[in-house]
Order: sequence, then structure tokens, then C-alpha cells
Amino acid sequence: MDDFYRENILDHYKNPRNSGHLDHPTASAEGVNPLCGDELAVELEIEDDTVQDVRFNGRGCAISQAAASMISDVVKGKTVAEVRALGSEDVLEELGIPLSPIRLKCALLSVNVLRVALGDASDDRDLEWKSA
Amino acid sequence: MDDFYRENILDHYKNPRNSGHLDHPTASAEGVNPLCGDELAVELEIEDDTVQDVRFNGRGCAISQAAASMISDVVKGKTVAEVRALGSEDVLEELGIPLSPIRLKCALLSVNVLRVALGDASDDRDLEWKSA
Amino acid sequence: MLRPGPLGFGLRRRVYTERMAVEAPTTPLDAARIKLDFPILMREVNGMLPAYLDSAASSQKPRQVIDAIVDVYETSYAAVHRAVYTLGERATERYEAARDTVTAFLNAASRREVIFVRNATEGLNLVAYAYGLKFLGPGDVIVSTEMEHHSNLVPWQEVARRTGAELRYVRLTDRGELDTESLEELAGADVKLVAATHVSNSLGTVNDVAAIARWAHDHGAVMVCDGAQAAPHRVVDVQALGCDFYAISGHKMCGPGMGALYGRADLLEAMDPFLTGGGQIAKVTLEGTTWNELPYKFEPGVPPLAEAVGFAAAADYVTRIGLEAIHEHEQVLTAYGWELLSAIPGVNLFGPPPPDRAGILSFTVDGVHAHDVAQILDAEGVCVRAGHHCTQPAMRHFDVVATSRASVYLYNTTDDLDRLAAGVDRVKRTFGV
Amino acid sequence: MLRPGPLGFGLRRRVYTERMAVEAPTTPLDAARIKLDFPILMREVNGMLPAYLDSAASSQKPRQVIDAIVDVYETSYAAVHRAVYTLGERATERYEAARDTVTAFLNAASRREVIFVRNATEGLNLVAYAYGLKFLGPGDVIVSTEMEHHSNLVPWQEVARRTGAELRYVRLTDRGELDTESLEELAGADVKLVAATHVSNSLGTVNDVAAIARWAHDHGAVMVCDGAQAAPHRVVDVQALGCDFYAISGHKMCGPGMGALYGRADLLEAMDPFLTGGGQIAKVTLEGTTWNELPYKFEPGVPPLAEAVGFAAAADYVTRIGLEAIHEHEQVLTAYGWELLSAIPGVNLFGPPPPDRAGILSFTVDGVHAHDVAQILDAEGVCVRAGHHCTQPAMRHFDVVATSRASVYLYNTTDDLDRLAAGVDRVKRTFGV
Ligand SMILES: Cc1ncc(COP(=O)(O)O)c(C=O)c1O
Ligand SMILES: Cc1ncc(COP(=O)(O)O)c(C=O)c1O
Ligand code: FES
Ligand code: FES
Repeated sequence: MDDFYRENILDHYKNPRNSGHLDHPTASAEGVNPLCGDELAVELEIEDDTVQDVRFNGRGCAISQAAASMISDVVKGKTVAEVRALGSEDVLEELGIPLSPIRLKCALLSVNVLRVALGDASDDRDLEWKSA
Repeated sequence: MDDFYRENILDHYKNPRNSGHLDHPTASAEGVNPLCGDELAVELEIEDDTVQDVRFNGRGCAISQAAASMISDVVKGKTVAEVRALGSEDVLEELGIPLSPIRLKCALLSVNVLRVALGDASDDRDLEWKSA
Repeated sequence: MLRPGPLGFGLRRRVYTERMAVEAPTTPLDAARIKLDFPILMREVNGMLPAYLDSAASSQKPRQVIDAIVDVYETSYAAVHRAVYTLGERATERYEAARDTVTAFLNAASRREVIFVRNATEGLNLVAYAYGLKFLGPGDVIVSTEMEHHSNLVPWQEVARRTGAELRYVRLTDRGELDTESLEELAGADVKLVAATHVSNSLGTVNDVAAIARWAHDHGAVMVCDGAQAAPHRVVDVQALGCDFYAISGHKMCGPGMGALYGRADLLEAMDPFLTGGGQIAKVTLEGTTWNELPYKFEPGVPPLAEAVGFAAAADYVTRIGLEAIHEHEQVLTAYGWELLSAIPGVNLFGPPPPDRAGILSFTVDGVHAHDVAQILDAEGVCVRAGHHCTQPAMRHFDVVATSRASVYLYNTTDDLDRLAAGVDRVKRTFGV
Repeated sequence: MLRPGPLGFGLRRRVYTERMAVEAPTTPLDAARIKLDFPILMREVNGMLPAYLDSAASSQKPRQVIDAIVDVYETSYAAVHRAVYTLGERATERYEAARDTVTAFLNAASRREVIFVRNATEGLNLVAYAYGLKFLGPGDVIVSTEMEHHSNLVPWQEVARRTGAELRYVRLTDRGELDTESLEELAGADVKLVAATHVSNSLGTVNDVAAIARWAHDHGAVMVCDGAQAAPHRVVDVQALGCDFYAISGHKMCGPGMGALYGRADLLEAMDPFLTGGGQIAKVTLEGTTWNELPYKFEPGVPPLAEAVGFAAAADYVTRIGLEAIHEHEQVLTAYGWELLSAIPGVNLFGPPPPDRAGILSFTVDGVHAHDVAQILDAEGVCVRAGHHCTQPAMRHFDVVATSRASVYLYNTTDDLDRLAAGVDRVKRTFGV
């Protein structure tokens, strides 16, 4: 519990990478975490089936914001298929902390919104209601 | 429990008094016990504000049938007000046995139907959900 | 008066010497031992241990289920889905684990298809309101059956009334089975929904749900199955049955006041919500609202945690004992009870004879009202239900107002049925019939 | 890390020396002793006894309630209303006695006016479906408020959508109270129904229900009151309030997953039924159905006996402790907590200041998301809720997505609030704000 809010998480939260808007996004989506009402939007610039650039935009808790910030660095240069394949393990690895199912929703908001932007229906496939 | 089905109750059940129809009823009503679906109809001949004759008709358990039979003897010659005032104590006195709330519904079917025939809305005012 | 020993009747077989002619059969379950799990069955009522033969109305609860409920309240209670603190996480995990248990119990394809409701009645009403009101209209035909419980009949009357759809019924044969001829009469109709029970609660009839679902789908209709009397007593696999909706009640399967509705995900997605409010919503503005994902779209309000956990504990309990064994046990008891009762002159049994029927013995005694039968049986410690069993049309088909009904479950023994038969003898003596 | 003694914090006042400035007040309840009734509050979580400050979401259950539930299952369980045998009679008596308890608890004029439902959400939906769909139409105006819980808002959006009625809202002032000016704007409208909460679950505002009901009646409208946050915490007299409907949730008042809807008898009589099926019916034919009398008309299916008995045990429990004393206790705690929190720089409190507010402390910490606040408080054993509290329009009014919310109940002590304040200090340290 005490190391939930590690320095790197708070750093990403306070100084989010790739936050804001793109001039010419080729794909975008918005999502809401129904448990809290937090909203997150993503804009992508995709060229040659590869993510050239990405921006997240929205409000949320430290976990969701830090996860979005960390994932934004991860997706750059990845193919669409690779981004689609991102799941809870990837996000948890970036965050480096265990999460309860409820906070996992926060952490996964960014990858879910990414998937929607890439044309997949938003789903909960990573969300097991068991302790992570 | 063992003296639930006393001789006089079984007698009234098997040989119901005032069962059938009147030639010229001046009031009538039908009722159903929703707990079991049993239906009971009553026909009354009222003259000078007094019950001259009565008939019950329907199907039901020994308790409801015996109660109807016993009450039919009671109401004859009574004024409308007196019949309206009949309640659970009167029926229980006639039956001479204690009844659970569910069987009380059976016993009261006849007085409830009588009340409806006399223009009162059917109600449960005698029906306390407590052991009788 | 019959007085059982401290371990109940299981250890004192064949107390009714007059009935020695019928040999008590053995079953795959040690029901006398199972009874020990049920505190209420081990406690005297009017000086006797109860022969509880009313499980089709509601079953008793084993210590395992009661303990699970107590445990939640003592260790893990909080508002489900609504809290990030540890107790709240525990609560959410236990609630959603309960859903996983029920998902596996029904073999639903996904937990998103399992909605917690209050009971089968609410589940069926949910489909009526959220599917029926949205997708049915004038000219459409709803098919139900003459054997339905009111909970799978009146909601469709209401849908028909509100939408202008027409409600038609599959009639019964005199064995109490669905009349296939009357199904064929419906062949040309614009059938959009078929509502049928898996097992009849007043006749014991077991319907071929897979065949009905196929028939429905061949007509482009969805099939709504009332599983209230099936799920407690046999293996249910909603995917194998092929029905689109399936409603069950936990209280009939050793659980508390809680039920579940299975619904095919694509249908649930397309439906309007039913109850609206907290938790089933994604976003609310003063102008309008978007719905939460499945299954939460259909579960507004603070979820009933302890009830869900108790429900899952009940599913675990019957699964551990084994639904095949429970079913076989009940088949044996049913055949035995049928034999005992049909040997008594003046007793009429309803529904198809065993085998191939559920453990529901619906009967009348000539010259005695069903409630009086039940009352006198109570004096013998035998608990049976009397009435129309919320199946008035089926009763009317057989031209009776009410029957007495003895229904068996995993904790019933042959002795319970011996006591039933002896009680019916006493009924006849009392009424002189 | 803070470690309470075996009797909890009640015996160790003023552990946070930095906060000595604010003197802990005394209240009419010995909450430290009341806590002993609640097993879950006496059990460590993460090595600490919980400071449970989320009763507005759902309350914990005392041993008295848990025992009542166990007792029913062990001694008196059967299908309510459906059996003439002794266990069935007992079950029916206990269920109906529970209704009598709730009738008295709300001071309803008659037990016919008290309908058992799953929770407040279902109660409000019942009114929306069974009253709203029947009696509202195009041109009619429904009035709700900007502070409503989604459960008393979205059902009315749905009624408006289905009937063509118009839904309008009473706005909030910046104190989080109903804006009387915006009420006056509605003066000319054809108002048919007013839906308002008694107590706001996210702002703590207490509405003058009697005045709103009078206003509604002056306009020829009925008034639907959401009592979910009021009934657990203050004496509620539905006749004195003069509202036409009043919905409550048992789980917020020490009970299980069960609620009640009060409705005026003449309105309930005139309404269509809501859920249909077994038990709410007088007579069913294949052609149609007549309804059972009140309150059964609205209670289909086998009634949830243990839940009803637990609900009544909860009403008895809080009544025995005394709702006046509980209310006064909460008033003192609320003022204390408000004082503690408002003394912390960067903390913003919502809703009207004490007195005259409910025991709900909704707050934000500058620079920290509400969920992170709650998460860090959890590390201190302090259980608060974070989110929009199912009141998104109210959140939007104050231009926040979420708040953290600490809510008090009869078992909370000043120490729980001390721990809350200390936890908020830690939040600020962690986030460096
Ligand atoms: C003001 C208010 N109304 C309604 C509800 C809904 O209660 P329930 O979730 O028990 O249906 C709640 C609680 O969540 C509430 O706080
Ligand atoms: C066949 C059948 N369907 C539906 C129901 C309704 O179940 P519940 O009362 O639990 O909603 C019952 C039981 O009463 C039943 O036997
Ligand atoms: S709390 Fe909303 S995303 Fe984390
Ligand atoms: S059982 Fe129907 S009236 Fe007695």
C-alpha cells in the first residue's frame, strides 16, 4: 500500500508525457471509466500501419494518468497489431505495482481507449475480477 | 392440530347449510381467496334492512365451506349493520378452533364476500398477520 | 405420534409396517447424512422432525450457505463496485466471484451474460420489459404454454397488452405434456418470442428445451426459458439448450433470496435497460444518459453482496454433491413416491408418470380439498404445498382448483415419502373418504 | 502505524497530538460500545481496525441483524404466503411482522402501503414504471432536481422518453441547496410529478420534503421522495412529510439487501402492477389476469424472507438505539469532521456547512484525484468513498468529476474522524501538495 504511489508514478502523473492534442490525428477515441466517471481521449497519427505519434487528454486519478503517460511512450513506433495486443500485463509492468480489480480499471483505461481508436470495440477482456 | 377437523366442522363441510341459489336475490357478490384461488359467491335477500335469506355457493376447503355454512345460519334475521359488523371473532367463535393467519383467510372468505355484497369494499381489516 | 430418533428418519427405515409391500429403494445419495447439513431439518416442529417436501416452492439452506452469508458480513462487507478501500475491494471480488460461479453453474459463455436479479420472476420480467417492450409490436406473436408458472405467463400478457402483440399458447395433453399438434398450429404465425418452462412446477413435466429453442429459432423467434424448477435439480447448460434467456431462483437451490438471468450477450446489448439508476450508467447529464457495459447495465443500485455470495455458496454446495447424483436420487424418490401414492384409492396424481419427470408429486384426494390434505399432513410433520402453485391455467386444464404437491430434493429420504403416504391415509380416515 | 487497543479507538482519545487544537466533542451515543455490536468493525484489516466512513454507500451490520437472518434459516424458513404447514405459517408470520415493523418505522398509515422491494432504486423504478408510464403523457412536466442520485433521476428520464412528458430540474445554489428561484420558474408548468431526495448523498443537503410535497400538491402533482439517505439517520414520518411515495434501502440502515417503498394506498390501487407473476395475482386465465390486493399486487415471486426479517431487525436495532440520538450523534460528528477538514489548507468541502446538514463530508484535495485520496486513506485504515456518488449532475454543478466522501453513522467515533484528518495530511505529504 505504502509504495502504491511510487516516485515514477507520481512523476508521470504530474508531468504526463504526450499529453494534449495532435495537429493531424488519423484516429481518435474517447472513453469513460464508468466506476468513477473519468474520461480519457486519445489521438493517434498512424502511417504505414505504425503509430507515429500519440496524445492523451483527459482527467483521472494518478494511476490512470500515469498509465496513459507510460503507455504513450510504449506505443510510439509500434504497429497497429502490436498496440492492439497490449494488455493488462503490459500496463502493470510499466506501473510496477500490483493493482486491485477496481484500480486495474483505471490502469487499463488508456489501452482500452487505444483499442477503440483502432476500431476494436471497447471490452473488458483483461479485466478479471480477481486480485491482481 | 388433531382437533382441527372437529366433527361439527366436517359436518358443515359435508352438509353445508344454505348452499345453492336464491330465486330472487336482492344483493350478491363473489370473492376469491388469492392464496388458493378458491371462489365463493353469496346471494342475499334483504327486506326491511334485514337479511331474510342467504345462499352460499362455491368451492373451497373444509374451513371456508364450514365457515360459510355456519355464518349463513348466523346472518339470517340480522340487520345489514349487524352483518357488516361480523368479524373474525364471530367466525372463530362459530368454528371453535384456533386458526393460523393463512387459514384465517379461508375462514373469513364468507364474511368478506358478505361485506362486498352489502356494498363495502373487500378488505383485510380483520386479518392480522399474527397467530390467532 | 411418530417420533424420530435424534438423527432423523434416515436411520429408522420402514416404520410403516402396513406399507412393507413397497420396498424402499436405494439412491446414489446418503440423504440422511445430507440432512445433517440443514439445521432446520434437524430441529423438531410440533415434536417431530419435519419431512420437508416443499422444495419446489423454496428449499432449505445448508450450514455452508448460512456460514457464507455470516462470513461476508463479518469479514468482507462494503458497497460493491463503489469503493477503493480494502473492504470494498474484497466485497467487489466476492460479488464478482459469485457471478463467475453462477456463470460456470449455467455454463454461460461469458460472465457478461449473467445478470443478478432478485428471483426468476424478476428475471423474466426483465426480459418482458427490456426485450419485449422494445422488440415486439402489433402483428407479432408471442407463444407461451398452458403449463407456465404465472411468472412466465402474466409478464407476456402485459407485453401483449402494451405492444399490441398477440399471445398464443401451446396446449397440454392429458399427460400434462406440451401438445405438439397445438405447436404445429402456430407454424404460419409471425412468432417473435417463445416463453416456456424447463420443468413444470405443478405437473413435474420436463420439456425438451433444446427442441423448443430450435423451433423458435427456425421461426426467427427468441426463446425465453424459465429454469426455476430445473437448475436446482439437474445439470443445466444454457449453451447446449440453445435458449436465449434462462431465469433461475437461488432460493430454490439452497440459496438466499437472489436469482440470476442468463441472456445472450448480443440480445442484452441490443435491449433497453430495465431498472435504471446508480451503477448501471456510464454517463449522466441532465439531458440524458448512456448505459454501462454488460452485465452492469442491468444491475442498478448497490448490489446485494451477501445474497450473491450465499447464492454462489449454494451453487457450490449442490455442485459438490453433484447435480447428476441429485437428479438420480430424485428420480428414485419420485418413482417410489408415485408408487406409494398411486396405490392409495382415491388419490389422483397429475403429470406424466415416472421416469422422465421431475420430483414433483401433484395429487388430489377425492372428497378432500388440497389445503385440508396439507393441513392434516402438517399434523404428521409432513410439509407439502397446496394450491394452484401459480399455474392456474394448468389447473384449469385438469379441472381442479388446487392440488397438494410434495416435491423432493437432495435432503429427502424414502422415509419422508413413507410419512407422506401414511399421512394421506390419515387424511382419508379423518374425512371418512 | 496506528494500532488501536482491543476495544478500538473509543478508549484512546486524541491520539493525533498535532490536532490537539480541536477538542473532541461528546455525543449522546457511546459509539465505541456500539461498535462492539458490529463484528466487521472489530476485526483488523491490513493490521488495523477499520475507520469505516462509507455508511452512505452501505452500512455495516450488527450481530443482532446477522443473528436474525441465521435464526430464520435455522428455525422458520419456508416459502412465505404459500404454505399451510407450521414452518410455512411461521415464515409468513415473520415476513408480515417484518412489514409491520417497517410500517411503524416509516409511520405509514397502513401496512398495505409498504411494499418490499430490493432497494431504493427498485422502489423508485416501480413508481416510474407503474405510476409514471400510466399517468404521464405529452405536455406533462416531471420535476426533478440537480442533486438527485441517478436512481431518482434516470428513471424519470426514461419515463419522459417513453411518455413524451417533459423533464425539468430544480437547480442548485452554490451552497448545494435547491434554488427556490428555479422552482418558481416552474410555476406555470403543468407539473404532474415531483421527484426529490430527502437528503443528498453527495452534498449532505437536507431538503424540506414537507414543503416540496406541499408545492407539488398545490400544483396537482404527486411527490416521490428518495429516502435512501434519510431513513437510516433521522426519524422519518411519511404522513408528516406528506409525500406520496418514499423509497428506502435496508442495506444503508444496518440491514441486508432489501428495501421498501411507501406509497399512498389510493395511488397504489390506481397504478398498474410493476413486476408480474406468482403471488401478485388474484386470478389468471389464458385470456387475462386480475391483481391481488395491496401490498401483494406489487410483490411477485417467492418473498425474500430472511432479507425481510433482517431488514426489520435492522429497523428494530436503530429504533432501540434511538433515531433522535443517532441523528444528534451524527450532527456532532459532522460538525467536528467539518472543522477538522476545513482547517487543512487545500481541502475543499461541498454542500452547506453544519449544522442543518447530514453526516456526509464530501471533499476534494487540491492537486490530488479523489480516488487517490481514498486509496491513501485506505493505507491508514480509513474507508471513504471516492467518485461521483451516482450524482453526476451535482458534480458537474460544482465542476468536479469526483469527490472523496466520508460519511458517519451510529458506530463512528471522533477518533474515526481524527484518523480521517491525519490521513488527509498524509495524502498531501505523499503528493507533495
Ligand atoms: C440518495 C440516494 N438515493 C438512492 C440510492 C440508491 O440506493 P440503492 O443503491 O440501495 O438502490 C442511494 C444509494 O446508493 C442514495 O444515496
Ligand atoms: C416454474 C417456476 N417458474 C417461476 C417461479 C418463480 O420463482 P420466484 O418466485 O423465485 O421468482 C417458480 C417458483 O415459484 C416456478 O416454480
Ligand atoms: S479513478 Fe477514475 S480512472 Fe482511476
Ligand atoms: S384453501 Fe381456499 S379457502 Fe381455504
